[in-house]
Amino acid sequence: MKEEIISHILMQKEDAARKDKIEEYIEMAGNSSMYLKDPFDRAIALTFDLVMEEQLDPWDIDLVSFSRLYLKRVKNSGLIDLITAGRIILMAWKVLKLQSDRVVSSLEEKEEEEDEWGEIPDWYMEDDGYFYTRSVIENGPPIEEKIRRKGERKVTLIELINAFEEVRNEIKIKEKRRKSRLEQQEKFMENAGKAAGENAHQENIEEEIKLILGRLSKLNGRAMPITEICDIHNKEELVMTISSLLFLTREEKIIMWQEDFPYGMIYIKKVHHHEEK
Amino acid sequence: MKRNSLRIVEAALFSAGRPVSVDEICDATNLGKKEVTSAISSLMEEYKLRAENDDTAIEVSKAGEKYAMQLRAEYTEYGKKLSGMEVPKRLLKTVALIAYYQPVEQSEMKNMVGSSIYEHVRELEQMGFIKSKKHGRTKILELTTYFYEYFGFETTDREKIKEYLKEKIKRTK
Amino acid sequence: MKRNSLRIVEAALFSAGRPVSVDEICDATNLGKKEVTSAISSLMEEYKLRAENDDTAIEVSKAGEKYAMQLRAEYTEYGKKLSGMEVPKRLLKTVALIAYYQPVEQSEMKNMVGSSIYEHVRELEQMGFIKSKKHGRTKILELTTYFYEYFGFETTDREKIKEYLKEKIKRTK
Repeated sequence: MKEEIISHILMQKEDAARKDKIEEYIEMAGNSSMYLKDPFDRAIALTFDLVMEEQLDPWDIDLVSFSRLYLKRVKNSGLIDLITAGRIILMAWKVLKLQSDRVVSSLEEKEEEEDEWGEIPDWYMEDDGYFYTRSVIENGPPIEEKIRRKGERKVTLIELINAFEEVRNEIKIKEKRRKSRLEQQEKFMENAGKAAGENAHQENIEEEIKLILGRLSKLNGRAMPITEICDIHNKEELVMTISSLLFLTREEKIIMWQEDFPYGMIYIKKVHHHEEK
Repeated sequence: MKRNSLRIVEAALFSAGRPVSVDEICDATNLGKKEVTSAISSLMEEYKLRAENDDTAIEVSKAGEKYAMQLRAEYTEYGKKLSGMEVPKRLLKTVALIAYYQPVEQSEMKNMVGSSIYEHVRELEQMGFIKSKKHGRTKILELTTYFYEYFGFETTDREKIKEYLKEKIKRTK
Repeated sequence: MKRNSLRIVEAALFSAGRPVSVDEICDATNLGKKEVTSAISSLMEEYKLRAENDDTAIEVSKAGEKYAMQLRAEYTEYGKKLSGMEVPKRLLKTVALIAYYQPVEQSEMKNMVGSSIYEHVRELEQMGFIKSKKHGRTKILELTTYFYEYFGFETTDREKIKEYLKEKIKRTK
């Protein structure tokens, strides 16, 4: 039964040597899925195991056959062990992921080889530029490196010493810059710490949330950009507003989303059932 | 004496292995500017005559505002392997496009080249062939003097270069 | 046809910028060994004739088992100033630091030079200027005998290079 199921979910390829190899793998990995009592589950888990262990090509697995087979079994037996089913489905998902990773990486490789030249935009059609661009992309560049004699001579001791002086100066400057950057960072952290301390006293989260809720009440279920309820150029106000909004989101009183992560506009919308209360 | 200064300048050009300015040659040879300039013209003429009879594979020619001794275009292919070409084809394509459209926005180049333009621009800048300046959210790209020198263009006039490139494309069709 | 192979070999010698073997020329030009050998003889003759009339500053000559295109002895002094150094500046800087601090851990050098140190060490080792030995998770770097020879030190004067460099620092302080 085991071999039968395995061969069912394996892609049907006519390659005797390959089949032998797979059987060999199955023998080798024979015991790795012993935690499953049912021979059916064990056969499937075993096959998936082989993929995870890189003994089998993920693309050798026919996930469609697998799902058909599995559904049929569930229907027939009427009883399923949810934990085992979960495990097997997780494994199937992993196989799917391996398959998709493979596709993505092979696409990426292809792109790298071809160096993906873009489509020539339509507006180039109108001028000579279009023909030029197309010719460069398709037939290669009309320029060529000139070949000059690359004769080189020995380096003198003076040049070595001058190079030493130059690099010493460079290192000194680099070190100076690094130090001043560190100092600035420290200063910044100190100030930030102070500011946070001061804010902690002023903070009255409940008050702020009330304030924001008041502003939101104008919404009437309409979505609005964050710019309408606070001055986003005032950093303090922005932080205060966003933390209140995050709180309200967690309380499911509003929903908040951003268009075009990470720099896009943030929108807020009030959730209806809360308004009705 | 005139003959001799010709050979001295020839020696300088041969050794430099890159385009050099009249001033550089003066500095290296202790010859005067006038002497160097006239020697360069004579040399260019001499090599040209030889080339007409296929008596040399070498030419002396203007490269940007400088002068260089280099292989005649007909013989470039025989020098490639031993000199080691330095610019990968993909970058040659991109810089050929920039040469045609310059000054051109990086975003516009992205439409043609695809997103590898960012990498290409970085590499071409490092090689010294192009320079860029910020322009709002994109960059304006243009060729450097070094480009004209390296690729042996006898002029730095943008329109003339464009014409030359157009012509060259026609011939490869 | 013979004339042509002459020019092709000329192109190869010019591009190489160093002595090359007949095999290398064959490989670069796709010409046969016989053709290359005969072209080299003709070229040497051609340049010799030109030299007799002072019609060239260049010669083609045999260097060991190899052949090179180079300046005629009379003109070498005019080439010195313009020809490039065979050790690129970035490597020269790194090897100067190693010369001063040696024996030095690669990790310590990384603090000074940055992560390009790995590449530099590889290249400097290839050039024969430094050698390294494993030391725990890093490497200890030091100069080779070749380095001392190259810069004209007696190999027994290991400390001399450091003194030179120290002198330099003192003077610039």
